[in-house]
Amino acid sequence: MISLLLVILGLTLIAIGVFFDFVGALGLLRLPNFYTRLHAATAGAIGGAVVPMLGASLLALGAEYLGPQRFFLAGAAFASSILLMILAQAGSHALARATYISQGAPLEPIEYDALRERGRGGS
Amino acid sequence: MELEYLVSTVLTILIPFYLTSFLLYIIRVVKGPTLSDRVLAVDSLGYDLAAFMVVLSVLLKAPLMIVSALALALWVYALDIYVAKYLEAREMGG
Amino acid sequence: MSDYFSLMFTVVLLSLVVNIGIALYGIFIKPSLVKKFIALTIFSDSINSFAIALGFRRVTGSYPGVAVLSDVPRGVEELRHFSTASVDPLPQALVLTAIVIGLAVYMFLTGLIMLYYRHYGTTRVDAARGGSRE
Amino acid sequence: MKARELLIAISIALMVLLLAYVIELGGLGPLAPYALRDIARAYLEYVYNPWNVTASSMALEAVTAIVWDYRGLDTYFETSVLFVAIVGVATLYRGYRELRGLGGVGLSEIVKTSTRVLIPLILVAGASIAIHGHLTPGGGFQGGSFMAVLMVLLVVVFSLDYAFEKGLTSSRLLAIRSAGLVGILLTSVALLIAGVVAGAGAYVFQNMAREGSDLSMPSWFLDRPLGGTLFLFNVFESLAVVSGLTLTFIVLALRKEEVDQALATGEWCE
Amino acid sequence: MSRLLNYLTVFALTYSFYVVFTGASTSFSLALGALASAAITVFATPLLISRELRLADVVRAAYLVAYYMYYMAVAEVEAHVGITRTVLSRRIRISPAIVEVPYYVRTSFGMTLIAGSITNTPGTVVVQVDTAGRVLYVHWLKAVTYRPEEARRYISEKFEEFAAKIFG
Amino acid sequence: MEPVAILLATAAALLSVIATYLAIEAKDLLVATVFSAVQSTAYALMYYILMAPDIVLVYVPVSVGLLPAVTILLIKKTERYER
Amino acid sequence: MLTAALLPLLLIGLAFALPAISLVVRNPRFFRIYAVTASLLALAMALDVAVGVYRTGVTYYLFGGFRPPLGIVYTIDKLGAVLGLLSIFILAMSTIYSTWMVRSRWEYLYYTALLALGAGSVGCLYTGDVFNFFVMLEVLSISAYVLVAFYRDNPRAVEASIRYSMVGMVATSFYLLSAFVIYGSFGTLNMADVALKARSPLAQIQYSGGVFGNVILSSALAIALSMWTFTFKAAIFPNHFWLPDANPEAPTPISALFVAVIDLIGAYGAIRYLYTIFGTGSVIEYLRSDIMLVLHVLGALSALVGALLLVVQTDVKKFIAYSTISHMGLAFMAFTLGTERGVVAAIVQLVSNSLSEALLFYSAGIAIVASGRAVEGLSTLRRYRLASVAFVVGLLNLFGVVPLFIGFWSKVLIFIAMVEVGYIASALVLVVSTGISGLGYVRLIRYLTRPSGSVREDGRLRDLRVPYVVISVVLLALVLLGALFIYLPEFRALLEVVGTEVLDYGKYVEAVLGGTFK
Repeated sequence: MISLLLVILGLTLIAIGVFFDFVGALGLLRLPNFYTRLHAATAGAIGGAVVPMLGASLLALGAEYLGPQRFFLAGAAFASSILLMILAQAGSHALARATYISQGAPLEPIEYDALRERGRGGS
Repeated sequence: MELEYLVSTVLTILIPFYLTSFLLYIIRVVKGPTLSDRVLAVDSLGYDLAAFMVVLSVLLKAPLMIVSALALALWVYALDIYVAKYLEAREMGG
Repeated sequence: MSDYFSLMFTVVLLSLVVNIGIALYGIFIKPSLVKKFIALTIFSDSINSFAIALGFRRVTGSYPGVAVLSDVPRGVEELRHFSTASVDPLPQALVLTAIVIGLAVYMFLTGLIMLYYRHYGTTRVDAARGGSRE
Repeated sequence: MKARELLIAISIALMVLLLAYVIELGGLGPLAPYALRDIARAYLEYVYNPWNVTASSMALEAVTAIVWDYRGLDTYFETSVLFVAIVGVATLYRGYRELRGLGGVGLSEIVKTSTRVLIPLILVAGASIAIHGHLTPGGGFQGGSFMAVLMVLLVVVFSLDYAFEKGLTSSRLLAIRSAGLVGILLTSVALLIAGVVAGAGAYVFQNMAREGSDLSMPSWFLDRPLGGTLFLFNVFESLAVVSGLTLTFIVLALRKEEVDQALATGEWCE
Repeated sequence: MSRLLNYLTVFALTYSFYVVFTGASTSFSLALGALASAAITVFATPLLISRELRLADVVRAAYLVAYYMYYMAVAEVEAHVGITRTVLSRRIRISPAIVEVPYYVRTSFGMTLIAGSITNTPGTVVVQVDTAGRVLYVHWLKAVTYRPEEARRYISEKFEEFAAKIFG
Repeated sequence: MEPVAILLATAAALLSVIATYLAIEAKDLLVATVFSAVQSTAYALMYYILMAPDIVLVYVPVSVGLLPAVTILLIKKTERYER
Repeated sequence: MLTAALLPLLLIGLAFALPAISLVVRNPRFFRIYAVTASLLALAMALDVAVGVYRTGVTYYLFGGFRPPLGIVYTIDKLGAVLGLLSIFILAMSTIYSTWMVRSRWEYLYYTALLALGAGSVGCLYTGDVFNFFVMLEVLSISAYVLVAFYRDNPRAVEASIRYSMVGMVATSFYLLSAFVIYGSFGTLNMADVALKARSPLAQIQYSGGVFGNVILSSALAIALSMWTFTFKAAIFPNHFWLPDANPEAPTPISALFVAVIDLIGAYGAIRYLYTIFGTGSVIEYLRSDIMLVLHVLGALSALVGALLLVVQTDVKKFIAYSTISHMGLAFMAFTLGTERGVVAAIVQLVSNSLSEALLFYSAGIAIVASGRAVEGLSTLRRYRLASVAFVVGLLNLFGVVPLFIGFWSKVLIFIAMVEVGYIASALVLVVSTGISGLGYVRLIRYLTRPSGSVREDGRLRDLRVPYVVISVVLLALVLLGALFIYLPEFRALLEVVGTEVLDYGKYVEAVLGGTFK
């Protein structure tokens, strides 16, 4: 019973992941400039990768037919979801900062830029 | 057996959606327009591919393959850092 | 279904061949050394992919497994069963070796190209013919 | 010039067509067949086979067993190719000294701190890939390159200055690399030496007992198979790879001042 | 003594990650993993720890778990719903702005936790950080206000509560 | 499972062709590097479907983790645009 | 045979140790002594292997104790043993010569790559495994790239190394593809196993059953791909371009090694593939003659092209490099005749060519130190009598009109072999290319007789004992070979046995696979 619950929970999380994956991809296409696309990419990374990995780890715990190796799957999937949480934000931030400093992408549309006001854009 | 059937069915249904979103990512990679956009799209593609690989390993009943999915998720991130380092225009690697 | 499978598999292999062709074009025609370098990596990767495709096989009734025993076998029958349901491990081992060797050559090549740039101030191959400090 | 390019393009196209033709006609053997090549079946059936130890390497993973046992010689020389490449890069930039205080800043504080947290986690993941090389997919090179990417990231995210400060100097990396290589070398001839000492027959790269030789490496540790030399090879290889690749990257990433100073020695004499 | 505690903390972190990562249940894995973790701890601790640890760190670990739960269950869900609305609506309505968000934690770990949480919620991305002035510059997809303190209330107040408790 | 898997492998192979072409044709060498990373990712997926986890484990760190680093380093030390 | 197995392992192991030792020891003298000792040890081992092979026939070593198709096996027949001895001999000579020639604060790096080069070469010659051949080829190639770029301050050396390594990587990748093709359709990687199955596709070997695919097609593909690599390595006509770039820019001892260590592997691989593996009686017998013909024509072209370009060179090292291309072309022409005499002639040609090119480089090295690489600088050689004598002997040997030296006899052998088969046009090519290159050789000798110019101030010129020892040893070997060849029929028989064994694949297969037939 508990295994069925775990499996269903896992499948739900994976399905949610697919949905956010799609949202992220669509956002990446539709949003106007690099900085706004960053937000969609975050949705793709957290919703689209971390969540399904958590789901897969739950699923693996429940799916007994996978044999004794399923704990390995569950553990590795959970561990990689944790690592992804750390990596995704560092990557996005590094890319955003570098792009801002190098003016590698147009900032418009933007309504207010505190960084330029402070004159720290080049630092 | 029931459980296996359930899992396989649901996951198989999900695959086309994954493929669609990969296609969208790739369109962004090809379209650009700036380098950062491309890198960002490759990055997201890599993360989602990793998640997809995890799903596949459940689907193909090969739990041992999961570590290689993890490797992809980890090192697509490295591309971000390298490009960021390049763009910041300080000494690269130094 | 068998026809569909072999058709798809042929498409995979033909794409690899096309990749080899494109990469060779890049290696021989593009003047920039860095571009040649990138093409070289793609070229040898494509050749390695051939070997992986060689090692793949089909199993009646299910998908083939990884060439790893999931647990210590208790009898010879278990090994028999393992060998009927697993892909060919040898090409994988060969490709592993080939990838590492490729990496070694790329590393060295990178160092060389950097030195080339220092000597000639460009990464175009034909620029070197003009000569510089001797 | 144009004619030459056209010639090359045509010959490449011809080659592609020929290759495609050969593949189509089954020149690479039947692709994705149901049957397995006999030799592959032999590998799969002997990889962990206590009932026929003379052809077994007593590991659970076939690829690692082939890489380090059945075809250990290949891998030994593969490592040496990597080694020669590292020596080659060192040759190109011979004579550099690691300069401190060139003002490496690195990326932002957030990335730095995140990478700091990642260091032990990824290193231990790489170590686990190497340690379990004979049980699960992975092995010495996989683990080593896994860790090497982290080291490269470390150098990129912080700076070369920081790396030198924290002791990632090239001589130290070279020492670790050499230790790993010596380990590999010793492991490959360990049983041969033991055989010579004991007056028994033995082979180079021998792992378990073979035809004409009863010597054997341990095949079991606690509650899992150890695969004899495989485990040792994996550990040493991961050490050698991580230090070697890091060393190469550091040499390649040297800053302008350092390269200038290395090239200033001007020792070209013919 | 406190240095030893540092090493022990890193070892515990590394080893527990190892156990989760490998799903280790055999004594083979556990024993060799302990050895490997010890070696890595010796290498990594000087790089990792930037301050002295205190005994209260055990309590902090509990906070970290609680924070993770809250974060995944509340903050992420809200933000994801927001970005989904934006992306899937027929005409995209955004008001992007880069705003200042001050923070008050003292350690770089705490700052990273806040910044990471901000970046990881879709809708806000940290573009630049000023460690001297303790300000994060955040690209906000749907900016409501440009005033620093007010923006902090919208973006990072909840995160900072936890970050202050976890990393001081 | 077989038909789906082989379809995915085919998709990955076709993607790799596109990425290779773009990588060779791109004038901006950094963009070429990014495309070559895409090609590597596609190959990694293909290896994964062809049941070669060992190869993925060695190919991904080498091709996605190390080679872009080396290539970008090279571009940084030489020049960004192909002339 | 344990010596054969340990030889490459030992060489590369000693190379491994050098950078590690460099962390402790700084004295360059130590590294020189170390390298010389290592290479002499290798020479002794190679001699031991050759003697053993001549005593007992084809010998083998099972690595890891696995039966052949399962594990890697070293298979040494007389061809491999003779060529291995030759290349290790030249390696040892070059190492000794380097202790005089190469002056650098980082000599240990040079010696590391040098020892690895030797290991790669001898590994290629001894291995009995298709894939292991690739690995050894890469060891060989990458050390060669490193050594070509050793004078990194010379822009042309860097450029030559880049060209060489780029195309070299492509070439070895093609070889890799051919190895994969062989595995795909024969289901094995062992050379003897492939050789057997190429003859009788139904043969059942323990661990590897029958063939697995369209053998004819795949054999043709494998041969085509690997021949590309071998012609590249041997610098045969369309793929010869790297040699005149790379060879002259390498340090002189390495230039001397190129023929004996790298080009040799190309010729050896082609012989191994065309005779042992896909030789007479194999499934592609009818294609084989076409392939041989193509290679023959390519050999003829490169003999002519090499000879023509050689005449106009103004750089001594480039001159010798083009002469190499011409003579490798002749060797290819010889063994693609398909007869025993042709193979013997090719081997004699390889031996004579390797020795005399090495001799030329060693003696020209002194002139290069004294006055640079221009041809005019050769006149300074008159001050150093032994060197000038050696230089003239080397040229005459290459010219091949003086019946005292082995170079003459190798050309005679090739000529006879061609006439026997009825390839009159090829014989004509041989004569013409000899004539053309003769012009160049005579021109070079005339430079020697000119009054000598001024000599650079170089510390190395004060003490010439080391190069003199090397030159006299090689000179002695060359003269002795010629004398033995003329006066001792037994010696000729020794060489002819090699040809017989190459044509007889049965011994090779039986030695390795004997006892594993099901």
